[in-house]
Amino acid sequence: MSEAMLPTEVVLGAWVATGLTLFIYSFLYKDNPLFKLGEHLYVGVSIGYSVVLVWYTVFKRLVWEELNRGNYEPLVGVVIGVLILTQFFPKVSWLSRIAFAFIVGFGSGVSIPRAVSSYILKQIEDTVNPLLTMGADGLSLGLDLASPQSGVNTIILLVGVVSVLFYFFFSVEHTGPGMVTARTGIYFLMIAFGAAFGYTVMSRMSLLIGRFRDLITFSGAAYGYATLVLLLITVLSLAGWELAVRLKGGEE
Amino acid sequence: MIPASLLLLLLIGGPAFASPPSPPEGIRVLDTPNDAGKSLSLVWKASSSDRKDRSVQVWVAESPQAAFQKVAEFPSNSRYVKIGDFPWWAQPAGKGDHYFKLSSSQAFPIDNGKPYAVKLLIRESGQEVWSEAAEGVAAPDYFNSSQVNNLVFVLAFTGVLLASIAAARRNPHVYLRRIAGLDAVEEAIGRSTEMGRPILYLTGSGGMSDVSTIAATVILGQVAKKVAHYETTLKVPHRDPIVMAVCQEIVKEAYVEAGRPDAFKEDANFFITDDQFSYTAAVDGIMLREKPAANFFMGSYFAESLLLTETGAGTGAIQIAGTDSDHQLPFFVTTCDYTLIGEELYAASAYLSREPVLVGTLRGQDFSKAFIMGVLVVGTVLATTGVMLQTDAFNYLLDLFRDFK
Amino acid sequence: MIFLKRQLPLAITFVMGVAFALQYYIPHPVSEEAITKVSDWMKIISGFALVLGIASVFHVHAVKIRRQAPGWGYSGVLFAAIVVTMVVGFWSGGESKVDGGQTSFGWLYDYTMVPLQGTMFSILAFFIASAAYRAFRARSREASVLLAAAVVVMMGRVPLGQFLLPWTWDITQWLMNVLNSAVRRAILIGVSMGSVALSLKIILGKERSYLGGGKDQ
Amino acid sequence: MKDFARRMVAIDRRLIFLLIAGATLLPLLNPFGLPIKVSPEVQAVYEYIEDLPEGSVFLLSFDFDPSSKPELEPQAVALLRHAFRKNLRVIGMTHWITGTSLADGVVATVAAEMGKERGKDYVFLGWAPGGYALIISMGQDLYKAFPSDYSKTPTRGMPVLEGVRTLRDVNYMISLAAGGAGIEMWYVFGKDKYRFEMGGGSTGVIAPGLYPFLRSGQINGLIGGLQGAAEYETLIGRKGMAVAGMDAQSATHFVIIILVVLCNVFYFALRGDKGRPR
Repeated sequence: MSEAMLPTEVVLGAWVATGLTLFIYSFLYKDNPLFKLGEHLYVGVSIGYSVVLVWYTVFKRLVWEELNRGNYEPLVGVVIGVLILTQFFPKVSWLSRIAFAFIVGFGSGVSIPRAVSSYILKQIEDTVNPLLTMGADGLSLGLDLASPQSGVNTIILLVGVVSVLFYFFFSVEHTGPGMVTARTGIYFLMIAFGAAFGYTVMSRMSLLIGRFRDLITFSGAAYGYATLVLLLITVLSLAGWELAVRLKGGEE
Repeated sequence: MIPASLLLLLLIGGPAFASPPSPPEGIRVLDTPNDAGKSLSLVWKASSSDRKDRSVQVWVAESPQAAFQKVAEFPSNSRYVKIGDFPWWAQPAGKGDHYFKLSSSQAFPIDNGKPYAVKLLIRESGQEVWSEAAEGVAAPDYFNSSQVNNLVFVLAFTGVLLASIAAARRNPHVYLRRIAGLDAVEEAIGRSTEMGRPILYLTGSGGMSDVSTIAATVILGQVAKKVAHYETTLKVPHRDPIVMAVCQEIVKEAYVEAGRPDAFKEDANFFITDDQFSYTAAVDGIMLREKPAANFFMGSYFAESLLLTETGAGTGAIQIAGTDSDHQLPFFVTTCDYTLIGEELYAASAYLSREPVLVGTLRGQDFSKAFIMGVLVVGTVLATTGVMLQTDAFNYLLDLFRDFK
Repeated sequence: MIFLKRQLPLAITFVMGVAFALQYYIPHPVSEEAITKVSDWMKIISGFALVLGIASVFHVHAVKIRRQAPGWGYSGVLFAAIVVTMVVGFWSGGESKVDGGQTSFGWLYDYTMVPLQGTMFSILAFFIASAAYRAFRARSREASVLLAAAVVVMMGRVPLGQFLLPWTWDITQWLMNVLNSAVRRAILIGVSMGSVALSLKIILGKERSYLGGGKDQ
Repeated sequence: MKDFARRMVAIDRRLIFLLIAGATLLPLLNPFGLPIKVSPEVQAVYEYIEDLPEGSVFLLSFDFDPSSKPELEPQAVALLRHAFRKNLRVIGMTHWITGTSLADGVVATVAAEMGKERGKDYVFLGWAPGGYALIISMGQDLYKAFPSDYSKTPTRGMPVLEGVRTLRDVNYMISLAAGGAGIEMWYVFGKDKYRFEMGGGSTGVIAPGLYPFLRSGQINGLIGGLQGAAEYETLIGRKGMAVAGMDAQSATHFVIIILVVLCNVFYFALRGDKGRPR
């Protein structure tokens, strides 16, 4: 770590960031005021940030500047947008329905053919594949598990897709051959959930690693040992809060 | 007409080698089908002498008399039409022909409604030969015929859906299979009664516009009815005031239907807070203090799911979950005794409520699912048979379920 | 009035829905232009929709403060955070950087929002660990399969696992590309049919919950 | 045995919190540097960029916010380093409003490190509302969708955008996604219609759901989570944040696996003791 002096705002920023990080982590001890403070700050700053960006990007760039350029088309969007806001005025709130009708109608219409194309037909297309391939030495069934496109994997994929679809099929009882298919489906589902589970663990651990890396950086001398000092302060405040709660005889 | 300079070039470069390459045959210039215009399609016959080191250049001009301009070059054994490129009902060229799409570019803009002339130049080891010139006009189209299968699918699905909703209106008690998790509901309530402990029911983090929240409130109604019957305590902590108001009505109605309006308590539904982790901490507190014998988690969940079910598992409660939040499903499956997975949650609400639109939609989707399962199995068999018999005949059927642009 | 309040929205939904579903099949420039125009309006409308969301958060917390409901102080903190961020944002002209230098808006973003958002979800790492120890039980055959697959994937996706048991890498690859793909594809088809069905019902007026449960329905 | 198991199950969970904190912290302070194996999904993205000719247009959409920064920032950095090294023209943007400054910072930092110039070698367009509607308008006219870039410079006439009018002129596009408004949306409303080649990078949480699209060729490659980023860093031969984090990742995974095993050992030891009959 370089011992060069860092600009004041960077050091200050490191202290604020570290403090907020530790506030949130204090939830690990239990739900407490420091955590709630951090949580509400988080929501507040996000909202404030979005407001500023929406102002400059939407109202200034897409509306105001276009109007100044003599292009009045954005006014249609503005009018419908204003209709949405009538929600706040009970007398005319029904006007917002016209706006929702516009948005929802457009969204539904646009999505139908596209969902059929990308999520249904395309997926069927890629599942329906010949199991055998014609090579130089005649017909063969690819037995290579490592190649996702091999014949044996095509069969497994087909069995998986059909059995899981069948599991979510509610018009027949799961008995006889139906039961076998549904059981197959549920095991396929469980394996996929297991994979999702593993990936989610991976993801959460990565986030933790990212935060710890920052905390380690900010514990250096260049940042005035921010992490260490603030950790102490956080622990002491939690202890103080705990004491105060007990003295008051209140229960958490 | 070949420009003079090129002719000169040909004369100088040409005679040093033996037999010159043969010119491409059957060249046609078409308006590119199913597009927004400003593009032409070139089709020409494949030749047995196509190979990698023989190249094809595409030259184009505003008329056969104008100066031609080179716009593309590629090896002569590429750009074949393959199965799957075009559906059989909208094929600009036969299988094995060459196909090249010439789009408007800055180098050579193409306008709609104007004729353009195209020629091909074949080159191999310094020898060159020109094809005949062909003409074509670009135009925009009003219907993309290669997507007609998509449209048919949408229309057929609409028909099935409407028909099954209408059928469900006439008879909402059509057959739907039992759902395993629902059988456990009775068991859980019975056990709570035996142990004299309350039942905790959560409706998830969604608002009233969320399909899964609606399903959760429908199931709550059924649970409340049984609770009223057994005289157990029900606790429903909320994150959304509107959902709370709706649930209050539902629970009250359930008690009336069960013939126990006197046993209904206003405070069964109560609001905690709208923020995620504080709500979770509060519900965890309830679990630890009151030790409910059964916990229900229905509706949509985010990261809080794990915190809730882990605490519940610790208190030894029977836990039944139902959610369509697929990212949380793995956690529910491992920490709960029964889990309604995804669509099972909707099915459960249709099963219990017998609401015609819900039942009809479920049936309609089932019909379509059965159809798709059939297509997958039959399609695979046909595709395999096609390979065995070395025939493309089955593509007339298989193309119907491919996604074309 | 009934027409304006009920029929008109349904009619608009129907017309918009049918028109833009058909638009997909029409490659003509006129249809392209239509969808682009409406998309441009949608961009502006989404801006207003964001305002709606923000305003409802405002409303909830304003009520809390007015009634001095428990924890209303935190709502005050939230308000203060919104106001401070907005003031700083407008003062910096909405820019986080000017000529390579950070503005105070950029500072606020880098040192409050980034750590807060980042930390919020990283606490789940701890809860996963605790749940792993206390709740992830093989209580049924299905759960055992799930846990076994999870353990293999957790091994196969990190260098230590690949180093100790190299086969976990191959199994993970196969599991993700074949078994997982199959299930995800089936779910995708099922869920898409559900969403197409919902869209169709909305367009045909069989599903009206998006219009809100207003009093005059 | 049962007594021991009962006591072990009842330990304070904060001890486990400390354990996981330790497993993260120690390898970060003392890395042991295990080799990283590259999966074909990541290799595919790398090779596609590697084969692009100089000056090709590369669109990178930062569809995430700071809550996924530790996973997706290393991916973005590695991809940008590769793209700049190949002298591609880079266009950055985001669909996630709260991720805008973060994305801008990443692009600017990597560009400065590689000696690239804003407006000439790369541009960051910033955020615009609309989600899928934004993609549709970009497909028709990029300059109307983004009249100016994030630093308020007009986009029209920018050297980096020369010859780029719509999404059709993009050679390769990657969406780094943390949720729904990402890879799938880009495919359905962008690639499907405007025919550019597309790859994906995602958080671990959503990666498994993207495999069907990978199989069917709807995306040509997939970088999943921090591990994916580490693989990419290995491919471009510049180890960075992701590779440095992989030891901690390994350690935490092993702690979780051991905890799951212990949990089940105790569960089976105690079964039928006080648990419900099943």
